[in-house]
Amino acid sequence: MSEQVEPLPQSEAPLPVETEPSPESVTVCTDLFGGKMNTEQFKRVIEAALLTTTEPLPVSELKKLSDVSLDNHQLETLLEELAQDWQERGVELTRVASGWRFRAKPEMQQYLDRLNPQKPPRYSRAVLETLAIIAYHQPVTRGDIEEIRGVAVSSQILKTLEARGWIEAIGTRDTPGKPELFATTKQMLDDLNLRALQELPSLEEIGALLEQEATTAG
Amino acid sequence: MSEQVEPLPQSEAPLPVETEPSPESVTVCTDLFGGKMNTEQFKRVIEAALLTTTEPLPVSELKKLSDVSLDNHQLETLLEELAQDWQERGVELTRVASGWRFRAKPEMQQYLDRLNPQKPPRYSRAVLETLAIIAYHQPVTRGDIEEIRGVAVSSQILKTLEARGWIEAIGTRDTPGKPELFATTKQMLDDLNLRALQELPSLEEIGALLEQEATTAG
Amino acid sequence: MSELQLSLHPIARIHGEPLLELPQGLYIPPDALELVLENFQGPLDLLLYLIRKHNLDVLDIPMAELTRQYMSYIEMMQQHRLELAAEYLLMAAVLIEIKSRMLLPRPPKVSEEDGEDPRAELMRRLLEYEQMKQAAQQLNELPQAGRDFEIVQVLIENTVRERLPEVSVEDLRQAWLGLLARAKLNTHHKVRREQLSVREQMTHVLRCLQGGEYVAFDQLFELESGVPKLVVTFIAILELAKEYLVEIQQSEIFGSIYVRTSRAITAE
Repeated sequence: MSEQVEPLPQSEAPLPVETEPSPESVTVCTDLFGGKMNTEQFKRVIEAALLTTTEPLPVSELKKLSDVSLDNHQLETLLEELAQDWQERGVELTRVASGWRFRAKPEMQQYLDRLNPQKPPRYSRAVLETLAIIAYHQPVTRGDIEEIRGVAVSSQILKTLEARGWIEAIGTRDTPGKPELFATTKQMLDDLNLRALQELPSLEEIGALLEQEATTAG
Repeated sequence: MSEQVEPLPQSEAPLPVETEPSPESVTVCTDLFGGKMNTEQFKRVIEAALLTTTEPLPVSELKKLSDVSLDNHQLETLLEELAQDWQERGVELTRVASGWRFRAKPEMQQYLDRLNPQKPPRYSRAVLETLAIIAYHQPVTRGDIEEIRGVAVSSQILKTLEARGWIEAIGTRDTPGKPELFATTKQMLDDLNLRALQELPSLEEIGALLEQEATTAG
Repeated sequence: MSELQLSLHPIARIHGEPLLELPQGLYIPPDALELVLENFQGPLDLLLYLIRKHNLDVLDIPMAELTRQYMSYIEMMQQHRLELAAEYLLMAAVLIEIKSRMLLPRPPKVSEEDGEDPRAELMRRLLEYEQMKQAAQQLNELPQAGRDFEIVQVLIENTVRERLPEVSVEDLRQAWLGLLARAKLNTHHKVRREQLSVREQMTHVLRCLQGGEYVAFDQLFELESGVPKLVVTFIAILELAKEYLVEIQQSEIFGSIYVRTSRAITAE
């Protein structure tokens, strides 16, 4: 353990990440690191440092990783090579305002989401009731909804459902004010995994349930 | 070679990490993923997931990343291949008590310390001895620990270990006072990069070490 | 270096360090001695140190010698006004007791209990503690996350996609139940199961008429979807007319029937 003089074992087989190294960079770096560390080994160190830090690392910090003094240009050439090595992976090396850092590619998000199932947000009761009324009574106007709910329906609620693509105005009722008529969309059926509205629980069932409750309560 | 259907989009340059893929794994995975995702792509997904998570990921979690159902054996084969791909790097994929995770190799630490000179505090002998007694004699009560150490164990010591997530009370002993029983956690094994308690130095080894010391001292 | 070693390693491992010798002509800085004394983890630790330092056999402890050594350390600790845990004094009593028991002549008839070596319990404790002390050191030598190696963590930017609430059929059912429970609309809005398909079809017909133009009556029917669907469509159109949502026109007898969304003409 204690006799390790060299920072990294020299006897290793060529590192597998090594893409065709540009002759220039090799020359630069055998000079740079002398017998101590070759370019690939130094890349491994930078890589390890960047992979273990979520904060971006500025070039000035990364310089500390080298045993010899490097100028910014040399280091940036190395970083660009490293970014190149990673470009086919799910994680990429990017340069941001305060330095370099690895991040997951956006297209990985859909997979990574499966591992971090944050609790999805929920709609308020007002939104759900409005949706239920539109689903069961369509086409309905805002006035109809308000009559059934017994309270005013804020525009926000309708906007939320419209933005989601679950309801749409399909015409107007021919009464004063020409109120818009709302109906549910195919998208809503798709999202709730239904083939048709009839697959919603029938109101009769729901009514029976409620009556039952009322009689057992009485 | 020619019977491989098409494990990789042919237009792409070979991925830099790719070592010679075993023909077996290729066949398995063209079957597995059909047109959806090939082995290399799936490996990239697993890799991205493991790189972005500090907690070890158990195989059961990693399964969620696949669109087709995989058995543990198939997944573990892939993970071992992935670990193989990484073995020459500064970062390695290891299996610990609660799953798989990437870590920087300990030999990188001398470099990484330059970026982050703040070292976690070393534990006192009292803390370490308490930990050893819990690890090797678990489940134990505070009284048991005190009996072995021959001195009182301060609450601070137990709190330090609990705060680190290395020990936890797992019940009480059915004696007067119902003293709490302490055991070590998976987290402790993870932090020591171990898969199971059996990977701790065995007491026989420790015994041999002691004898050796006694004789050399004489 | 040596000071660092001292604070990191158990004292008993530093064999023959002059620093640890009793004051026999050699000057020990008082604070260094204090550091040494404070480093003992308790009486067992001190005893082990003495045993190892003086090359005594744990399995055959010369009690007189060990007790003498132990007492001199206790005195030294007291001189330095170190806070002496009660356990140290208790151990002193134990040692003296063992020593005196060993001086007593053994009873001729050796019953199992009486015959036991008075040192046996002490030996067992010393060995057990020494084992754990060594184990602690081995544990400390294992690489630790954060101290000896870093865990990889790559950023995930989660600004990518906003999560939307999910709604299930059950949610809608509950919402409806809530409405029913609150309101008196039981009788008012009783809708039959079949009527839901009528409602759906009403929406469908209205969508077809969205342009505001007249649409031929028969174009509203999808002949290929079967008789029940045709009936439902027909009822839907009648229902729409009843609710003044569409107007139906036929300009001549047996002529084509046209439907369009209603205009102001039908106002009551």
